[in-house]
Amino acid sequence: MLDGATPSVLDVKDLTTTFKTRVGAVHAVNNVSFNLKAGELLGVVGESGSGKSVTMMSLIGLVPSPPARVTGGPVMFEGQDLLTASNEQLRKVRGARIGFVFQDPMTSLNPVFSVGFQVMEPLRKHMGMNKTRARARARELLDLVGIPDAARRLDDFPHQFSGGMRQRVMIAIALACDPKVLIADEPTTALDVTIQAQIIELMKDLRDKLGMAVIWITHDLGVIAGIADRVLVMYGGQIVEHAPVRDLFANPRHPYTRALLLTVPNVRGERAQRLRVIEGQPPILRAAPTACPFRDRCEHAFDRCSRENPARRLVGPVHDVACFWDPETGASSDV
Amino acid sequence: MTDLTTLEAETYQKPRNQWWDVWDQFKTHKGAVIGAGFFIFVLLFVFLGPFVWTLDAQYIDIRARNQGPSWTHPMGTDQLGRDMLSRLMAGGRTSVSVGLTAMLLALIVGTFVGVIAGYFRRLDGILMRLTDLFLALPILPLLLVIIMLFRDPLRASFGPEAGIFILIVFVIGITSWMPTARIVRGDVLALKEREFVLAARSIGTPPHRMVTRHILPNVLSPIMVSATLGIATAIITESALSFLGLGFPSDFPTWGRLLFDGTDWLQRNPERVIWPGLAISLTVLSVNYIGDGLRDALDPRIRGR
Amino acid sequence: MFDDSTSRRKLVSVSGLKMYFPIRGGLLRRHSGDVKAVDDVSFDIFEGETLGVVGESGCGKSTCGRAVLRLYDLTAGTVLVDGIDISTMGQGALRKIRPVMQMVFQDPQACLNPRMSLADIIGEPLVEHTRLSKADRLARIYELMDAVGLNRDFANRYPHEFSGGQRQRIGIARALALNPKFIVCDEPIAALDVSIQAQVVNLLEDLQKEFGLTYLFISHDLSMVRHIADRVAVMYLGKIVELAAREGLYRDPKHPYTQALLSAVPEPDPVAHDTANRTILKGDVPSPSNPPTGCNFCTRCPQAMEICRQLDPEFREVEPGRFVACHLFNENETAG
Amino acid sequence: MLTFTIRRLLMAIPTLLFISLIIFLILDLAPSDPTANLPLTIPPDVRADIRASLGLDEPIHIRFALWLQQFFVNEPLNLFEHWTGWNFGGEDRTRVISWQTRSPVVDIIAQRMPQTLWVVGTAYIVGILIALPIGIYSAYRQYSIFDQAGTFITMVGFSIPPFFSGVLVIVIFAVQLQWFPSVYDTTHVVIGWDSFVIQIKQMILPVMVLALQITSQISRFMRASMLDNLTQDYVRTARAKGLKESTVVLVHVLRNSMIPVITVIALGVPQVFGGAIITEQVFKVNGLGHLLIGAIQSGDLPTVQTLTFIFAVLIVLFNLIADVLYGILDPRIRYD
Amino acid sequence: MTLKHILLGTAAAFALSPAMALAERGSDGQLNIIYWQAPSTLNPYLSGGTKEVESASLVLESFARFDENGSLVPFMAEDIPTVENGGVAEDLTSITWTIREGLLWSDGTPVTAADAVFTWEYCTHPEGGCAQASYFDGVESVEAVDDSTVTVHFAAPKPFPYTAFVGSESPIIQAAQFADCLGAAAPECTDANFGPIGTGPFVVEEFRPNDVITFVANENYRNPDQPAFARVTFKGGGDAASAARSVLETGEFDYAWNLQIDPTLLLEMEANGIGTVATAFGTSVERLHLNQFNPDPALGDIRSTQEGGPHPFLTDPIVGQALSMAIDRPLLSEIGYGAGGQPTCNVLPAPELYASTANDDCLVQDIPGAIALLDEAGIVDSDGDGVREYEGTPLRVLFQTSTNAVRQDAQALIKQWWSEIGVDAELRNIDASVFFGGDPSSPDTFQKFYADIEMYTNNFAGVDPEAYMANWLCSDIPSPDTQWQGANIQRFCDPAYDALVAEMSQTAELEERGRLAREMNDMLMQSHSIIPLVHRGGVSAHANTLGGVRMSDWDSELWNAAEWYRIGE
Repeated sequence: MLDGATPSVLDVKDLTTTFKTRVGAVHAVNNVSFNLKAGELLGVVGESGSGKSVTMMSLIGLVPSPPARVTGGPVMFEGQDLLTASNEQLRKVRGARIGFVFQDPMTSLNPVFSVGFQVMEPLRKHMGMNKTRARARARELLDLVGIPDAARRLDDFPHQFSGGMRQRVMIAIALACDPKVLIADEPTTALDVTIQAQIIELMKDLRDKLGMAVIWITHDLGVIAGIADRVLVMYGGQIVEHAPVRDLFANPRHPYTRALLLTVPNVRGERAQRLRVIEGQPPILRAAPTACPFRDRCEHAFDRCSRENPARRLVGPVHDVACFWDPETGASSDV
Repeated sequence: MTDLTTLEAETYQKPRNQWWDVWDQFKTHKGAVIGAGFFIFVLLFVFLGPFVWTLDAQYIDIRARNQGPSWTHPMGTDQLGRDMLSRLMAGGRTSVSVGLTAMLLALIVGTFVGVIAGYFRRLDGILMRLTDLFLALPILPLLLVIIMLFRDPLRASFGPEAGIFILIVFVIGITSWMPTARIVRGDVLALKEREFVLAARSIGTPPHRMVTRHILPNVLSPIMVSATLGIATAIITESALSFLGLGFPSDFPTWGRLLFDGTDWLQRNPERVIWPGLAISLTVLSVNYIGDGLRDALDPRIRGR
Repeated sequence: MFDDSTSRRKLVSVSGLKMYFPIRGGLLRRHSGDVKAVDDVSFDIFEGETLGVVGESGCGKSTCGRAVLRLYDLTAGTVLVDGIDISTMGQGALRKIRPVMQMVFQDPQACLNPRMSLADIIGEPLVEHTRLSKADRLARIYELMDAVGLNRDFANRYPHEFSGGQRQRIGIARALALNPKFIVCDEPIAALDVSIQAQVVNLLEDLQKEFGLTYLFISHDLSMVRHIADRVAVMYLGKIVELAAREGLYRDPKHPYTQALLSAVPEPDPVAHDTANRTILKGDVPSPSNPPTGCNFCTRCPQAMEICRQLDPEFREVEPGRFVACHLFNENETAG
Repeated sequence: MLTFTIRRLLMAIPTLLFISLIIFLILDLAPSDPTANLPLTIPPDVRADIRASLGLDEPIHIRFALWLQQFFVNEPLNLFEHWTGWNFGGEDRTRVISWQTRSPVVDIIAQRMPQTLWVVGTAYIVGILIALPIGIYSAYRQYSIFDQAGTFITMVGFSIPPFFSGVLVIVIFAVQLQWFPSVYDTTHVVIGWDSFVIQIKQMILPVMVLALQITSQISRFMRASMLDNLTQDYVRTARAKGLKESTVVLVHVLRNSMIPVITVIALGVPQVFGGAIITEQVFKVNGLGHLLIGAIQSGDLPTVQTLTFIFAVLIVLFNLIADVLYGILDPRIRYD
Repeated sequence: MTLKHILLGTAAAFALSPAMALAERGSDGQLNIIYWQAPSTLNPYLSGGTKEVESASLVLESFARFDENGSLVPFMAEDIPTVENGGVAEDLTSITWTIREGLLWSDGTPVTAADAVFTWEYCTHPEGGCAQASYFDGVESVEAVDDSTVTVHFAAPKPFPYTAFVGSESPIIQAAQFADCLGAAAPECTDANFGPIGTGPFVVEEFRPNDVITFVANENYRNPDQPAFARVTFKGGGDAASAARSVLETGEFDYAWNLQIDPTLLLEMEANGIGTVATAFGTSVERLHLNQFNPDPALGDIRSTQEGGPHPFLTDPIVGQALSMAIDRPLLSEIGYGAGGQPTCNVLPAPELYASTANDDCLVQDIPGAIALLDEAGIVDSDGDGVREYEGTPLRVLFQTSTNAVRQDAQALIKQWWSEIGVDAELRNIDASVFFGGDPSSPDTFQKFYADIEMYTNNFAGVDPEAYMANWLCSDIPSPDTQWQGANIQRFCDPAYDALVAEMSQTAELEERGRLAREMNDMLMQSHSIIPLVHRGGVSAHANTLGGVRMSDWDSELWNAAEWYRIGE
């Protein structure tokens, strides 16, 4: 779908985020590197705690610091390193050049301000629009995201909207200033399937129409399969596999990706008698990882996995995996 | 996790008394530990102090009136030559006891009303109107009525000092439970909607155990806040009562009373207000910090963090 | 009703269940309307089976589950559990029945009292309904913890120290404590991670086999319901629109809503996605306090006809063991 | 919203009647007496005459009924006549007469209202204006030095009774520094800038003492409320929009945090009207608090009765206002 | 002091005063007075309180007032009527006053005899509830002989006829202003009650009940040079200490009344040099009453009454004497009242004529003597608990008084002294409004006396003690039958005493009246049912720039405010 020649809009290198808590540090994100190409939809899959949200929030200075500490980098976006950028510069990027959509539309909108006010806010802040122009633009935006009777609903409050409509409002806010990148953090998780389908369609449309790049964070492989161009699989605060979407589903390389695909039941096709299970719990990283974070739950784990943290290695043109085990040969690259 | 085979019968810990966990957490709150330390010091000072510093708080040495600090009277003397240090101890004994018991009473009444009002919808309206009523009551006439009706029976049954103590605690208690009731009710209303209450209902937990087991422990934190403020209010209210002639016998010192009596002497003998003033403020402050620490320590969510 | 109904015992029988929440308004707080959360629902659950209930949020599926356990006072209808009519029973008598029927809740965080240790939580039903000694009770708690796969070391920890999956195990252990026959699982996996969902579902299946449990499994996750349920009821706006055995329903959904619902489920297969011809419903679910006249689904139905806006379709058996409430399946069926 | 308000207002009537009855009974039981302050040289029979002339010998139910009529019919009519200049011919309407001053209680209250509002009202506003920033900043920088110091000072402020702090500021600012007067001149009229400055000067000390207490309480509430809201998701959304930190905190978080605090503030307003008895006493601001305590001490039943009843009305009213404000500030709350 | 003295003093006082105030009317600007208890009305007939009477005394006057020596000074009258000048009838049944010539009300109308007659009618109206009705006791009628002559007729010979229309407590009010305010209508005349028209040096400008009064100089005042002050602000409220502070430390006020605070503090404040503390002695005595009836709570409703029986030990004069001997009166006086108090052994300490000297032994504390006395009487501590027993009853007393810092200190001191002689006291203080309230349903009034000993101050108005001494008649014992009214608080009863009271009411000769009064006083003292402690004076403070203050405790402290002036800076 995309070739290597498409320019990157966002280039992340060695991003690391640690949180200081009362009982010690939590290494939420460890040396994450990836890039985002113009107009592409990058899916990020992982369970809660895998660091997928924190990664994206760290990029743009949205993790509260303290307790968080973001190191590594650079994170290049439009010619500047976001990690070293001042707060002022970051604010100019946030909401204007990079839009955000969060998981829970119930709580992500401020309950005491009208929807119109919240949509107009970035317009007035970043585009310097006056009230009338911002209001007109806000109406257009609500129209754009498919909210019926937009003009009237500008003065309504979030609680007067259904979940799906609220998420549309969030999207309108994120798109208000024509961002180059839209980061959608589990935007459909809290929604019903029929509404989820609506939102996914909407996002696809909008991307085609507006041409921005999208990072779509989700735990739902079904959603990823339907929408993403390229996929990052995260586990234990790092990227364990990275591939174009078809490649990933057709030829998953990491044991975690494979297991994940198997645990999900299906509404169509064969019904498994018993669900496959990944035993155990995802790890909480108290120290910088020195071993494979998946080793305790991995059926292919061997000595080296607990001695060394596997680096990402290329297994295809744009397909890399952080694992010592090779599913094709079944062999482990032990030292 | 499902790997049951690794479980040996002997390896698991017996359920440990949760108060140890509370203590472990409490220890990590610096302010609370200092507060607790100071509060223990206050308790020792007022309850054991008189055994060390044996001057009688009531003894009048008229020749030694209005003295500044000296070796014989480290905190000076009052206008009748009574030793301020022993008066501070004796006063503290009363004030701390009154403060703690009155606060407890107010908390119990307030929590009871709040929980009942929040939990049983039908009683809500009437109980909240009752709270309004108590807020609107003119306290002073109410006190006069109470004193008139109950002082002599109590004095007859418990003796003059204990009788007055009960009376004062009762009076402060029934006139200061309303804010607690309001806050607790609000919290209970919110808690009632939480799923674990529904879960308990699905088990068939009867209402009274629902309240004691599920509601009460979860409204601890507003209660703690009320408690710390309650102690201060009780200590000060007690002094106002003495001032109005409704409190303890006049020669019976309390911190509030010492502070009140000392106010006129502010310019001449400033130590007469400084000591009781400090005693009240620091005690209240220490209780506040203890409350903070306890609130954290009693909340398992914070405890584990 | 069911062809093998004679061979299997109805453990739970619900008929004409209505659960209205009154809306009061005006100066005197007069009753001015109702939120019809559950509006005339009937179904049976056979011993040992799992009945799945699917539907979108607000369709009344959770209310239905709770009403079946008499956590609410019913507006109308009867509920028979184990042959006993509990629909009008007093709280005291109900308390004696409680051990038979238990519930597993949606949010494992919210359904556990944060101030109680795990042992206390699991032990609570035992305290309420048995007279076990402290030691016996602890033994039973350990037994339950073993059964749901919780380390016995955790007995005096608190809910917040556990992950979502473990919390759900606690909730399940609590439900199992009194050896119930019937468990309502109210979205037990909705709040869990994908890899954990499978663990919990497997656990539920294992327990069902081991203890012969009967489940009412409420979920919005069609694929999970397909996995676990024997029969599936689809709810929309307080009503069951379709009730059928699992295979039939998923292979050949009859009701337009069921069809749309199934079609909306994203497939974890990029190829299938590209070829899928999906029905995307327009608009939102109407408010249950003000449902449309006629068929509840008529406002969003891609196949709505004139009659749908006037007449509420009857919930009828269109094939043996298969019930649909849709005008498309009236007398002279011309299913589209 | 309107019907909610009206309904609550209607409900307030029986509440208030009940409260007034209770107050009346308590006052009647209370042992203080209008002749208590007369010199002992006045012979008992003269005292008895005075009591009789005050109508104290009537049975209680008659006095209550009379009071009700005077307060609810005569006084409002009188007030109405006074405002409009109309006359309903009720020259001989009896008004609520104070036993102590022998003048209509309502007139005295009207006379006292300004100084109470000036001093206690200003102190309340000043206290709130100081408390809010302290609370906001303490929460924003939780556990910082500022937060710790704020906690310390507010607790000290809370635990120092005004009979002490009042005298302390008098000794410092009136006696030693001679900056401000120690006695409040209630007859002072503000007519220009100079007299305004004098008014401000004489208000500073009492306002300072009262504001310390008010600040202590409100800032604790504000801090707690801010802490609750700072962790909400919408704060992250606001930041993600690229808003300034000050906008995030002072617009988004503050507006939400104010909701419970506004309620607390509204419920505190009746206390303002109740006056601050001790502070008024110390600075001789003869406001409503002073009036009440004086009336109680001299057994002036009609005044006490009227004042406490007005106080009860204010409590009920501000309860209602708090509810309504809650609804206005929080669009999620809608009362049918 | 004889009546002759009183009259002589009058002339002297009058001769002195004009010399002081040389300034013309209103030339000294503003006078600030602070009373920490605020007046609730300016009609002294509707409220007998000191604060009301004194504030009203700036406006309302009577025929004559008492100066600081207790001498009568004519105010509205031309002179003081006496038997000698024919103003008082030989048979002592009438007194005739002549109104000063040309006397005008502040509204410019002339004062006539009809005003005095009206005043009498006003206060004696049966429905009026007049607080000063006792001043008209025994008055049969008041007659307007002509426009400027008023004769007061008494029903019986009145040896001391200077009650009606004398002193600040029975001033003359204007008939025209109060015409519609007779009887039940009295309280409703708010405008008149709050702004009475008088003949005094000042006129009410604004009256705020219980708060502040502003006065301006009376343009029609009889002395064209007076008052020196154009305006008076009369502020009420607060407490004694802050009132003292505002005169003696901050200088915001010129005059502060009734400074009942620790004398040490008062002295210290005075040392600032801004103001002066002034004291005047009247007849007030702080005293202990020893209940002669049994107040045991076990007796229920009949405690402290005749039916309850005599007190188990306080009826024995030995006990009372020992209690009295144990008290160091000079010390009590010094620390409680300073210059405002003198130790006394008499319940009737003044005027001089009536003051007995027979009991002055008690001025010296004698604890060993008290111990010896008790030991001799066989009242000893038989069970070793430190408390003596009287025929098996331990000497434990409940000692009550009203709430007041000075009284509480005195209580504590007395408790300690008594403990040294083996008497245990439990202290109780009761809010003044209850203690003095006289509510028959309250157990805490001083009349009910549900305690063994109680302490308070009593006095008598004016200079004649007849009515005061009649307090201790057997018939005046409070009891439930009389709704606990009655002034014989300690329940003293002696027929011999009653006889003396009767005799005094028939005696006109001053020396003889003095002897009778002293005899009654000594009789009370020797019963040891009442223990006088301190002869209390009024303590006030005035700024050093305020001249002309002649403080009197026999009348309003402000009795001569017309003569006050500002001393140049």
